[in-house]
Amino acid sequence: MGTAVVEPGIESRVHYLNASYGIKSWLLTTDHKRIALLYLASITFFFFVGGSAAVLMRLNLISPQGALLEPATYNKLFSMHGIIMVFLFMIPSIPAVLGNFLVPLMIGARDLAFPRLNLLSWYVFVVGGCFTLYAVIAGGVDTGWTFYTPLSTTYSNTNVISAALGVFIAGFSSILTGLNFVVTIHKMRAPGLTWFRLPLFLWAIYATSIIQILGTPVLAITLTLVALERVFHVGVFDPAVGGDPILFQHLFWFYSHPAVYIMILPSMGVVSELVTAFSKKRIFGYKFIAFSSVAIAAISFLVWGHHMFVSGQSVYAGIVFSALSFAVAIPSAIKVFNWTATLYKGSVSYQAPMLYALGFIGLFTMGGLTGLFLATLAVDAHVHGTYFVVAHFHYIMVGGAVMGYMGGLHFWWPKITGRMYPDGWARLAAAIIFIGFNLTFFPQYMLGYLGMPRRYAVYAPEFQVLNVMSSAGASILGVGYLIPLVYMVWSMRYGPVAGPNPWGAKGLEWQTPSPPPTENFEETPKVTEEAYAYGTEETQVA
Amino acid sequence: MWQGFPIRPDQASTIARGVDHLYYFLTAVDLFFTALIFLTIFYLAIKYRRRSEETKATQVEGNLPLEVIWTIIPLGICAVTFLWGSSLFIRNSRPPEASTEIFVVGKQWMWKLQHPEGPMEINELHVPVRRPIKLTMTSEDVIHNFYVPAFRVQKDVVPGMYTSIWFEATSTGRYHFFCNQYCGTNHAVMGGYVIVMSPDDYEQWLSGGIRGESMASAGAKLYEQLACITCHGTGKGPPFVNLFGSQVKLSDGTTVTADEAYIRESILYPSAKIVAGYQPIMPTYKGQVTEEQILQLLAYIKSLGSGGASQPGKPSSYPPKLEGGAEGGGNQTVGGQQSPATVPVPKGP
Amino acid sequence: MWVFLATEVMFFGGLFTAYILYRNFYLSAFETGSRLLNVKIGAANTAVLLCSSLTMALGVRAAQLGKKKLLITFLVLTLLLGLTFIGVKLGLEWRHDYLEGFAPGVHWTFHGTDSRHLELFFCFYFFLTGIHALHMVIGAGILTVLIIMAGRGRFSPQRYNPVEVSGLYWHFVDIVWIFLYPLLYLIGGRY
Amino acid sequence: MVGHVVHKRLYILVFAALIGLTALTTGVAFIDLGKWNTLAALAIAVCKASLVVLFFMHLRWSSGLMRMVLLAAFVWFAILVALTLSDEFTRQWTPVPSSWQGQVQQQAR
Repeated sequence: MGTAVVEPGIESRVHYLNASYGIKSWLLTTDHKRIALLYLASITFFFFVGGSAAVLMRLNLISPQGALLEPATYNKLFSMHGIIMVFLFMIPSIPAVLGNFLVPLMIGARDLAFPRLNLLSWYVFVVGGCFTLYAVIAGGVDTGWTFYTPLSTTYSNTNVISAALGVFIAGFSSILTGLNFVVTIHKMRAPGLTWFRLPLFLWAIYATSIIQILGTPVLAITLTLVALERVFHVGVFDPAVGGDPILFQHLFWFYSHPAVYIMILPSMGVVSELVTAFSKKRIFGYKFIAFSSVAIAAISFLVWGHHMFVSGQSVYAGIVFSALSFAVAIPSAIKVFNWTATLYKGSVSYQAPMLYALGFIGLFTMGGLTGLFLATLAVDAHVHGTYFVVAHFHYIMVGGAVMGYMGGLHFWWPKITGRMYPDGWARLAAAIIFIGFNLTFFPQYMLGYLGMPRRYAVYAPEFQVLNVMSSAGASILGVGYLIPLVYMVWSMRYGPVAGPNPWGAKGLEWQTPSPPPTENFEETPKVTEEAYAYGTEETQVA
Repeated sequence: MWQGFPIRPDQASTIARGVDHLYYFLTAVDLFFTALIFLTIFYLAIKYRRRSEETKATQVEGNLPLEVIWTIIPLGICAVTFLWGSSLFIRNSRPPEASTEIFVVGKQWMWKLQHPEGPMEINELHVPVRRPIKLTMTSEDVIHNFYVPAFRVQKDVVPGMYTSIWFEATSTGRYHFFCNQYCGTNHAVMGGYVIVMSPDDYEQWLSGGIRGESMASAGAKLYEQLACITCHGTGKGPPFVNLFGSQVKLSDGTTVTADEAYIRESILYPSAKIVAGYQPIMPTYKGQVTEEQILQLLAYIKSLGSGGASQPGKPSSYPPKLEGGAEGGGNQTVGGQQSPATVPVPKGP
Repeated sequence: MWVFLATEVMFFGGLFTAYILYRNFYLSAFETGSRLLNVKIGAANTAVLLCSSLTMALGVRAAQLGKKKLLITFLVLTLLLGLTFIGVKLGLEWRHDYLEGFAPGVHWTFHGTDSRHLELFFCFYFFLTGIHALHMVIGAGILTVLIIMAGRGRFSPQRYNPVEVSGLYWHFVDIVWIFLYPLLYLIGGRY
Repeated sequence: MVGHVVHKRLYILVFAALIGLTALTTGVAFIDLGKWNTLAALAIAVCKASLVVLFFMHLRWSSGLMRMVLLAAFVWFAILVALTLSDEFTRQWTPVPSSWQGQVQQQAR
């Protein structure tokens, strides 16, 4: 395994990676697979930038007085961590990398509906990223990723405008990607691929795209208003002219709560693929999982007020939003139960992607259930804004969405590069991440109920024990994320050749060589069976 | 509670116990389902592990009754939790009628807390045990949040509007309070202690030390200093007696309730709402009065009697006849407490 | 394209939500503000924009029928009408409002009753019309490209999709104005 | 891919109707109808927008999918407005009291 063997199968054949060479062939490509790799490179960069901010923060919180940072620096770090992780890593992660790579492959198409628009959206993303990075380098932003007014409009002396502009621009990239996916899934499915034969990953991506299209513009206009208010010193959220700062929160969360589902839904799609492939079994309750994705996307727009239970929002609106928030728990529960049931009577194997998938189900269950605490008005009135919230959304976003992303990346890595990564290392990394994650964030639930507010650079001494535990976990988690970076890069060159279908999985993407040729399929495939038709016949190997 | 490794903050208010019970219930639900999912996954994953490459899965497509069951059960649990949580929240949101009102002003990065009897505190709040306290809060700059974990209460403190929370402490002691809405550089140190004292200690604390004048009398002084008296005491402007809580007829035909927000607006932006029968001649006091002074003026106006409370269920109309309300001042109540200072009621010249 | 228009609906939707909210809070100020705008220019501009929508629709029709000259004529007409609208809006109205001192934050000289809520109204006025004008400018750019492409004979009855899609965009911008006109100019009443 | 070609006269007719409605809405603004002014202005705007969408934008001849997209956009807009206003307009309400007595007072006012 350790030696570099040049297999004839991979080097002699023309595929999308060796079809042309040179920087230009990458930067001007309209091939969805290459664009996916461009995204992969950029978001990996942002992931480690955001991650290092998190490491510094956790280090600082080892001591109640703040071990190494000034409060102002700490504030900038958590703002940067939030902005980068949410807008430049999580939101583009699965849709823009795995989605870009897989949507055409899974539906048997040559490319997305608008290949040039796809490239444009990557450039837009990079420009947005640059504005954000500029804001960081030029001295940072200290408003938190939430940009609450009037702190962001009037009182902060930092680079709010360029950060807001960065998020605004990256948002447009997200809109364009979503638009591309919706049109592609509608118009370009291979003959025979009906809606109920679609892989569940595509259902999830479709639901995600709807959120991106309908939610993101509201965030865009809101941040525009914030920027204009900063420039002209008068605007619609300014209490001095009768404006309402709480209106900002409404508009912000109208996008930013559904944004959580932009992150988690595609991950759920990935998990549906993984659980079936590694238990060699059809999914349990296909239609329930498919429709629950759409239901989650729709309901996600009705619940944003649960971020505002103690913000001065009216009690009646609080009750309405609380009820609607509970409603979103149902489709999520349905998904978890169905995945678990899929294992029943299966033939389960434990390669790394499956470990990530099982990790996802466990952590998402915990994250989702603690969401009930926050939807419950009386309890939220105590834990709102504390570390309980921090723990909850990290369980969803990191324990859920990132686990799914890592699982998907490992699962399709052989398809993307044509080579296998070392499975032993990958399993080890998955285990380390799972343990490190729980050590980092479980103590934060307890901190939250004890009443430690979030975004604190220094804290009361009674919270120290749990904070030290959390910081210790974070160091394990950090190592866990570095291992894949190393072996993934290594495998790109030295990994053993994977072959078209190393997992024996179903789905159109496995019926073409790895890496796929530029045009994806020699001829347009015809679909004659349901998704996940495991057990009907032996998987055909091209 | 385990010493040194607590799982919940002190239960120091009447609200705390109820919130904790709901929390324990949710934790139990949580543990149950987490264990259920984890154990099921472990069981299935081990029982059906691939023993050899030849192992075939048995295909199961789905099961409608099962789907229905695991839709209904979470639905039921959610419904119960929702009803429990909401009813508790509604109860916890409504201060008792006889609450003592304390005014809170947040600014970057300190808390100013003003007792109706006069004393003003910074980052410290002394309250008597077993008496309902209502905090009426506003901010001078950005959004803050007043959070006392031991009491299980918090609320954002928003510039340009008044929000309120209430609590009734159940045991004496020192309890941390925090700013819980990120508010800029020194957000993390914007906190302090609520000191809950026995009624006797509290009285002693009130009478000893630096004793400022009561809010209402400070407001009365302002009323003369700022020359409010020249119009509002003479009939050129609407009088204040029995104003608070009454219905005010405006020049555009609508009516508003004279609450804190209305009075604050009328001081800062007099032309926003014009009382029927008066000219819009009042200049703005924006920039001339601080939030605390507004609160003092409010306390003064409240001390002149409240239209809503004077005749429960049958609110007095406003503006009242001038000659009728002259006796309104003096021993009126501020938020259910005897106002210690006798406030002179200004009469027209 | 329709999907993109859905995005645009939400983009303006955010602003409209804020507008509706404040209009209900500060009704009288918003009515005063609306009366300060010049309804004649507003009405005339509405007519200009509707005209341009008609020429755009006729342009799409010409493209469908493959009439190249007619297509170019209509596209140029649309562009000219669009530019007229922008010119009147920015050159005449904005300048006038600015000189009168109705530009919040930049040049604000009004000190009457309820000045600050009026300021809020004018914030909305400038934001809404400004973002609409920005869309018009983008539309004008697209039209210019279309005219050049049409001049080179790029369109035929088989291939006129860009014209149709741009037409949709142009009509959408028109629709936004159809709502802005009454909301900004008429809501206060003119009696 | 020639779509539906609409007769020129129909366009002109629609245009005439649009101009007519503009004149109408401007005219109505000069008559005092109280609350109905706003309603009339908005109703006319909706009529005009529908005309543009149906005829100029060819929605009348488009597939159901386009209609769904448009419908979705407006439903989402309605959600945004409705739920935001549900907070802002109920903020002054006091919560339901334990004794219900305050509620009576509230209504009496």
